[in-house]
Amino acid sequence: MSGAAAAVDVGLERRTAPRPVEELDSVVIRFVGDSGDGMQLTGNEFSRAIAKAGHDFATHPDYPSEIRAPTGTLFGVSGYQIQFASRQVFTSGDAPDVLVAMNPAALKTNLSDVKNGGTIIANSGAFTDNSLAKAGYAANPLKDGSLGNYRVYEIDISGLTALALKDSGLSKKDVGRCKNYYALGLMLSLYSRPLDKEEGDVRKKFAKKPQLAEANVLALRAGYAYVEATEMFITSYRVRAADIRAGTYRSLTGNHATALGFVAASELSGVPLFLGSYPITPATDILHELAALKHFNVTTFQAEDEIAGICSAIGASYGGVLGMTTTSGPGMALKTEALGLAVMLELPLVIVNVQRGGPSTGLPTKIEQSDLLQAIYGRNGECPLPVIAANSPSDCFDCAMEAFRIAVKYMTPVILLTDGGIGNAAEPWRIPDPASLPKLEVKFRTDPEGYQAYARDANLARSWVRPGTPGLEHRVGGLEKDFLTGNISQDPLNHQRMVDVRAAKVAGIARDIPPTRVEGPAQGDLLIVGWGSTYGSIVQAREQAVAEGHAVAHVHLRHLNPFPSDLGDILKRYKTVLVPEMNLGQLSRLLRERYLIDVVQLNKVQGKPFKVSEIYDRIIELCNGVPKGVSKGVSK
Amino acid sequence: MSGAAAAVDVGLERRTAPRPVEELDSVVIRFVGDSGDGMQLTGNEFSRAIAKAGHDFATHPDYPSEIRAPTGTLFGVSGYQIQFASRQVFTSGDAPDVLVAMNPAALKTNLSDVKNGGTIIANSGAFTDNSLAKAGYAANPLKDGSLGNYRVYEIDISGLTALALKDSGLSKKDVGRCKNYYALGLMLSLYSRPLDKEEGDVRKKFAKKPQLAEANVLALRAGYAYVEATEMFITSYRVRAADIRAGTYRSLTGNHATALGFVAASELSGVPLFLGSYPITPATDILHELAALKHFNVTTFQAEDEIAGICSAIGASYGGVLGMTTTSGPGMALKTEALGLAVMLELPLVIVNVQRGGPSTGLPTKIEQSDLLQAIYGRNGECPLPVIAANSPSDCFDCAMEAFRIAVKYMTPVILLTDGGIGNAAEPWRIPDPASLPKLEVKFRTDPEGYQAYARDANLARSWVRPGTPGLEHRVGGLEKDFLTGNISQDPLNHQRMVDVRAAKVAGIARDIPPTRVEGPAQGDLLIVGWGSTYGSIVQAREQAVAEGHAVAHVHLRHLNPFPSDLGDILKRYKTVLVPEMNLGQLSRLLRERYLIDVVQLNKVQGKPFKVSEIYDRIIELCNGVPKGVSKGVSK
Amino acid sequence: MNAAAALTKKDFETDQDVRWCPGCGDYAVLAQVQKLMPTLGIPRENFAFISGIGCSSRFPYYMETYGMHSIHGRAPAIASGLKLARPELSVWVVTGDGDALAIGGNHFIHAMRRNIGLKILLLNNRIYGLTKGQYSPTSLLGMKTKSTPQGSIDRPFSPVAVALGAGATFVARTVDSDLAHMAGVLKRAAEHQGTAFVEIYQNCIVFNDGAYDAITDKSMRDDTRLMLEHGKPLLYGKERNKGIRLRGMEPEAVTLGENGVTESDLLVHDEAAEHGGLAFLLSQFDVPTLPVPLGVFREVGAPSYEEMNNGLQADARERRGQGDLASLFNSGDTWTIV
Amino acid sequence: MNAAAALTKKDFETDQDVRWCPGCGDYAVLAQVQKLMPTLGIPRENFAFISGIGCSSRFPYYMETYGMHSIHGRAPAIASGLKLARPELSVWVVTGDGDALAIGGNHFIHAMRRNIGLKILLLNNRIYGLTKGQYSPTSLLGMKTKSTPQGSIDRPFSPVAVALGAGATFVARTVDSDLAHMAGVLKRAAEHQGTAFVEIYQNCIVFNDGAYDAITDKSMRDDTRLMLEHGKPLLYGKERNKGIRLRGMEPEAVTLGENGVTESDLLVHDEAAEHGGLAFLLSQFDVPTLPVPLGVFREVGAPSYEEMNNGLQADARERRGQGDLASLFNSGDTWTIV
Ligand SMILES: Cc1ncc(C[n+]2csc(CCOP(=O)(O)OP(=O)(O)O)c2C)c(N)n1
Ligand SMILES: Cc1ncc(C[n+]2csc(CCOP(=O)(O)OP(=O)(O)O)c2C)c(N)n1
Ligand code: SF4
Ligand code: SF4
Ligand SMILES: [Mg+2]
Ligand SMILES: [Mg+2]
Repeated sequence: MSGAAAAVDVGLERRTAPRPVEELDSVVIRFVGDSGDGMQLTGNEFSRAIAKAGHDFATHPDYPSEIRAPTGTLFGVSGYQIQFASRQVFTSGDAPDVLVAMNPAALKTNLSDVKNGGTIIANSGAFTDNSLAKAGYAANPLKDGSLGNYRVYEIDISGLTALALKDSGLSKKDVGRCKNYYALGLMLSLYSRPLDKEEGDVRKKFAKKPQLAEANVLALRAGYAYVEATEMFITSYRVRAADIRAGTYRSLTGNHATALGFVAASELSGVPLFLGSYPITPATDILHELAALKHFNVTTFQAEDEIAGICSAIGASYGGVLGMTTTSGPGMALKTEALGLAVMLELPLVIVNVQRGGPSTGLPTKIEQSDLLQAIYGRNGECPLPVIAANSPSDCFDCAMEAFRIAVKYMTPVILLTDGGIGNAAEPWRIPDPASLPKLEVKFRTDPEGYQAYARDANLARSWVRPGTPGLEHRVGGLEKDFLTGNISQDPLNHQRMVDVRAAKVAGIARDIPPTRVEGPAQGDLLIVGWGSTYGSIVQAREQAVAEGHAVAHVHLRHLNPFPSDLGDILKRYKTVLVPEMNLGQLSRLLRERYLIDVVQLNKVQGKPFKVSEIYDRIIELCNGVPKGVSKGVSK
Repeated sequence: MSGAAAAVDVGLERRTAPRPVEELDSVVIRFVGDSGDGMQLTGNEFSRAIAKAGHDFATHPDYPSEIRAPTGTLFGVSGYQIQFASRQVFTSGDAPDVLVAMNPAALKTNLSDVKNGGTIIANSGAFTDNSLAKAGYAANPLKDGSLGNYRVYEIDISGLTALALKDSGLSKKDVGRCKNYYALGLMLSLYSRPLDKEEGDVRKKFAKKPQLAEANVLALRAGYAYVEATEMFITSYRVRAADIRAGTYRSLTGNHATALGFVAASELSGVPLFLGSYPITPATDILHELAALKHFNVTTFQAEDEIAGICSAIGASYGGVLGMTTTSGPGMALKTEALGLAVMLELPLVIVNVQRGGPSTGLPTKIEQSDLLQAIYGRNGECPLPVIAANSPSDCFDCAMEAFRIAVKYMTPVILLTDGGIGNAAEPWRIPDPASLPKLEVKFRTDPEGYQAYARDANLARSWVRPGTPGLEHRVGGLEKDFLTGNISQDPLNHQRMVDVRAAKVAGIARDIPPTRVEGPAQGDLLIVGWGSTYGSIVQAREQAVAEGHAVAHVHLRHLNPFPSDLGDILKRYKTVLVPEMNLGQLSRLLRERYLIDVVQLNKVQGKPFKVSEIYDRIIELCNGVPKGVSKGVSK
Repeated sequence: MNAAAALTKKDFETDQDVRWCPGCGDYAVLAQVQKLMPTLGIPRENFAFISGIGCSSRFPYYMETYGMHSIHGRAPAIASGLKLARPELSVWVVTGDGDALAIGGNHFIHAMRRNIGLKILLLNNRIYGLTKGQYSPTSLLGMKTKSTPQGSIDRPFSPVAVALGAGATFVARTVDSDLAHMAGVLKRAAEHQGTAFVEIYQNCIVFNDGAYDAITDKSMRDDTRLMLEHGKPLLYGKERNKGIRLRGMEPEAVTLGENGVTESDLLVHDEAAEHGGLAFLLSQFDVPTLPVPLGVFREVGAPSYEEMNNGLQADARERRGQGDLASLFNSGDTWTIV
Repeated sequence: MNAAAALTKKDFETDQDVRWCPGCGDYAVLAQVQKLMPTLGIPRENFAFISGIGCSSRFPYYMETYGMHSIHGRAPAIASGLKLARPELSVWVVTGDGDALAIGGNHFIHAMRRNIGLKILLLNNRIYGLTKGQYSPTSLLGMKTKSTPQGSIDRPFSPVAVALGAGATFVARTVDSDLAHMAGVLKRAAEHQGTAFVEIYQNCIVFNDGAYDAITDKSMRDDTRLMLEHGKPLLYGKERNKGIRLRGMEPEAVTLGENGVTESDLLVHDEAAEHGGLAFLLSQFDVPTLPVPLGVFREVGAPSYEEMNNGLQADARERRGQGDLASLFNSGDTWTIV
């Protein structure tokens, strides 16, 4: 069905003949509508259903920074994209195969992303003159032939939902709110998912509002039935279950995973967790998650600002608990003075920066990874500290534990970088057996004999003492301190020694980093080096290139300061090093400086993740010998 | 006279035979005593006298962070070093030829710095059992032969001052306070400076306390006469006047020069100056200086904290005046969020960081240059801004003007780095004719026709509009903004474009930097690259090496971001590049990263400036072929 | 645009879409401020609106004046610099309860103590709106929010009390739903010399709907709010038969006619009381025990910061003459080499 | 060291040289605090002293307890984290007028409102000592300092008023030169549940010598200071014949016996007054018109923050059982792949 489909307005008569089911390898679906249309909910519910079907999937929510923008406006459009497949999935997909557009503004702002020849399911009931005007459409795109390149299904979702709920007794407004469940039903049916589980979930979710629960179930069923009943869709689709490692799974966003990782660190070490934080998008969910876990040894403190957030965590760490703070870019800037104190105090502390679009307030709800150099260099004085980064939602869990492992072993603040993409996106998480998690040993010093506050162990870490321990009373502070006693010292050579030892301690962590995993050939023409949330796009781009016979390797760095000790050698084994980053080349700078090698940059700073194709294209160019000196960005 | 001199207690009988006068090329004198002994005053007065004699000189005050430490303690010692010479002087000297020690603690903490065979003038009256004990001396070093390597003059400065003032009617405490003038008189006489000018100055300084004025004049005369009257000093010394460029001079510290530079920028542009600042050592003097200049178009605002300091300056800049803020390391950390805003707003703004010893509170009164990478990278997001650094006290004047020139021409915040060494040290400043200063043109837009808040000129600068201008009402902010209108924009490609244009604007300043001055051969074996206050030591070390026949070149960078466009070429013309820095190698990192060349680091982080010899030694090692890969620090 | 007299509300509206949730209390405040502007006799180009970050802080985008949407909490500091640099401008700060009293608390109290000529409008919805519903420093004890799933344990600030404690010279409170009252209070604020602080109770329909129902609901508000009028006794109630009496230093709600209470027993409002004790007492009033005061708590005269700063500059010039670079350079000890 | 009973002042002295100027008021405070510690029945290892930056903030180095000399202005925030993490510790904050009220103003007011169990001693010398003499937020109008060569134009805070405005539950003031009074006030602070704030007038002999002469000079201090005693009338003067009377809501200094004034006309001090109006009035008193109050302005009971936080955790455990990782991991929607 090409071109605009004829308007259809069918009831719910049941069709008898079974429809053919087409098997697909993977599908990318994007739900878009007004912020008030419940697209995030629809997307979430859909992915849960997909997950239970044994698919791998990855999602990308994209919402405006306005809380609830006026209906129908272009800036008020909220979206949720999911890719699911019969194989491993690493990104939410470059271009949607299917766009579910709940109104004209949503269609307008998202159309250009849709795959050529892709499918558009449009809520035709919302394409009124008024809303077309708000979206800046001179003519109805469903009618004017402008969608010729797509398969368009017009369904009056608003109207059909109202029809289904006409006896529900709900107000018009409430009925309007049910249309996202109609859309969900539609898609579940189209992708051959059963309805019964979902109905149960709806009833659970709206347990306190049974009338609404029933209405949503009705809408869901109506949408589901619509596909079965009408002739609009010639086929349904089925994506085979992925070949996924056995285990129990749940769907987890990166922020949720980060929170769980910290709780795990606390439980495994037996040391309570303290979060001091000030809300900021897109980091706040970590605070929300932890605030709800007070039955663990967890204290959350919503501080008056970011400075108090980190300072309270420093106080807690001095008190002998796992102190941590969470924030994003501008908040990170405010914490840099206190970070310096933490480096001087040599106390364990974890700082999570869920990066967002910068500079300044920038694009708070958009994705970027441009705080790397700030993490490494953004403090006064020689002030080194370890920096690690997570590469996917579920990797956040592991990185949170790794951050505390380093923090307590080396008595140092550790910065963990994630980003808004990872933080809000969900993917299946294979639930680990707590007993299988790495041990996290914490030893507090209690022996007064020979205690010197700044005496160090083999890792150059000083000892951790809990106030309340008799005989170990001592003072710490931000002034330079004596190498052993920790008393204030202005001695020139002592200062040199302390500056050197703080640097050596952090550099020494490299000994503790496992050998770098190289995907692909151990040497050759092209190595891609990435960090953070570009992981999925790079993996898929490399796989495509490899499938086409190119020899391409990939290293994805978790440890950004210090770098793994084998990194320099690895880099030298390839003729070309390609570094894709969602910034202007921050990792590139570090690699150039540390290893004196040139790298090919691929930079994108658009508030959006890399498309697989953008990286793939660059790989192919490099494999085909386009001069590597031409560092460039994408889609300018 | 070697070994401890016999104790002398002579009156003031006048000797008749004239004493021989020895001519010297240069002398380094260090005055040391209790914080309360007035050593800074003595040093200052001495340097004024020296200056008027037509010498070139450089000073280095070094005082404890305590306000007034208990008398006699080691940590309470305050010092002031001056080098003056018959040729150009660039540093306060490596090792004192003469140490004037007012008490045992001062001797103890400074002795190791004195040149082998140097002179020690000790206030023997202060070497009491009590004060020896406080300084941790088991025996009196003046008596136990431990000073065998020095020429020691014991003079009971305390006692002789008391003697001279016995009829003054002053309290014992006040008499005690006059002994620094006795010491001053002594040194003026020894170095053949006339007394009359100094007497006038004392009377002016103490105009409000005439009794004290007369007492200080008496003490001064007594000290002066002591040298003339006794046989203790066999010779007096004279340093020939330096061959200095004709002109009128004054002695100026770097902080004072910075303040004058900003006032000059304001007067030359006709735009008022606004300083929003929060006190912090060693930057506060800039605030003090400007606060006293309200008869210019100067407003100073002592804000509640560093954040309010920079924010008030941003507000003032938006208001169409030259907004600026001054601070040091920890305060800089606090300003980084607002710096991001200033980058987004594209308003002129100057931020002075008078660097001090870090990290954290570190060594507040000590010298270091470890905030360079923070200046360049220490903000969230891609947030580029120009960074320049001054290399001497009087260079601060020029750099202050340069900072505002860039700020208004490119509509950007500019960071000016100086340090505590430069800030507090004095040197002669050749007073310029205001008419000879570079013009500073500022144009405010007043024409509403076609105004777009973010439209750019050839330098990629947007226009500056003063609120109050009819028809140009507009809003600015920290969210990403449309390329032309400045309205909020979440458009992906617009964000990329804005990130790129902000980077291009700052990079483009390189076109505006004069060709780099290379001292020495234009190519060859060794190039020294420095920045900031290491200037003097590098110049003198190079001169020494050159005098010995080595071919060594020197580039001193004022512009650190962007680098001068010819720098890459220059670096490639030398086999070895040596980078001395008072940090762990921050400029080195930048050079490696930008130009992919290896450099030899020479790092010192001891709260003290480089000695000329430390740099000289490294030069000679490199000239003699010690492997350059061995980057190393000094005196570990 | 120059003729202030000819201006209308429309002249203060921008071409930007207003991006608050439908039904948000911020709309009413915007409309009142836009209405007020043309009545002040100030040319449009002499207004500047400075805000921080928050839903409420989007305000400047909608005012066709000079303006800045700055960073979270810092608006008073930025506005102070602007006002000092350009005292002739009319500088307004629009802020939220989080922006002003969480991250921005320090600049807020310092603006109050300095008495700098800023008009500060705090849109207090007792919640962080923009970050989607965490509790704020004005959220009530026990309030369940995303970051306090078991209820808040933070005692809330009274913004009026904080301002008074910091030495504010003008402090008032109004509510988004009472347009006439808001108009009056805003006008008074505009006319004050020095810092004028206005707390505006503002309903956040999404995250804290109904926070002010007790004093805005028509059926009860007469019994729950106390409209302050200078020189008038503290009277309230549908029948205007309730009032506030002092017992020692403690306030007490009484009913006229009961136990012999008459109007003369009631406290009389005095905005100008030098020591501000009454204003402070009023700042502690809250339902259910006492009615919520609306109106001007305090207005006292004091020289403004910018006026005093001008004075310093004038003084300096009088004593030393307008600064001259050559003589500045040549001051102090100089010597000449020939 | 464990037996708290056996401790003496000496046990709280460190081996570090005390680095204040000879004659600095800080010494007296240090001595009093070291004397107080052994009397509190708390093991030495359970004390922690947290400070910011400033002369006064060197305090922890001289206390043989746990301690931290942190960064400028942030001590209340750090101490709050410590107290929340370890409620059983006795956590003291030592700060200066710049540290607490300039850069640290925000943390200061938030500590007050939260009523967290910190003892905050503010050594107010009305100057920045450590940075060598700039004016502070408590410096008097017109004061000439290095940064205000023509005299300050900033109206000073009353720290007591700021604390009250922020909702403090314990607020007191004492002076370095009156050791007995200081001892009493510090003891009261130590015993208070929740945030206890003590302003200590402290003489900086170098940069602001004599700032408190009016109330410390023996020849006049009885006429210039008002010693607060709960439940007692506000009486002062060498002959104890002066007092404070209320006129409307304004305080007035009166002499007993003149114009028929008797003791019963005087205001009676009430630390526990619920609405704090009296405490606020007192915070506005200053020479020469009114005497300077010393003592406890306000002490009211309220649950401490750490207590309430403990309550949340206990509640959560009661409802959900002690947290268990396996069930946490497996909560929500899960599915199993075999
Ligand atoms: C430095 C910094 N920290 C945190 C944030 C996130 N943030 C933005 S607005 C806000 C609070 C908004 O609350 P309020 O001031 O009450 O305004 P409202 O949205 O309720 O009008 C927060 C925490 C930020 N933008 N910048
Ligand atoms: C972030 C930061 N800003 C500024 C300073 C400099 N500084 C140190 S102490 C101080 C003020 C001290 O005044 P106060 O708190 O009154 O203490 P006092 O020295 O008078 O006891 C300042 C401005 C600093 N150390 N850190
Ligand atoms: S979230 Fe609340 S405060 Fe923000 S715009 Fe919506 S209703 Fe208004
Ligand atoms: S400067 Fe003042 S406050 Fe600081 S130690 Fe000296 S006397 Fe005390
Ligand atoms: Mg709010
Ligand atoms: Mg002070």
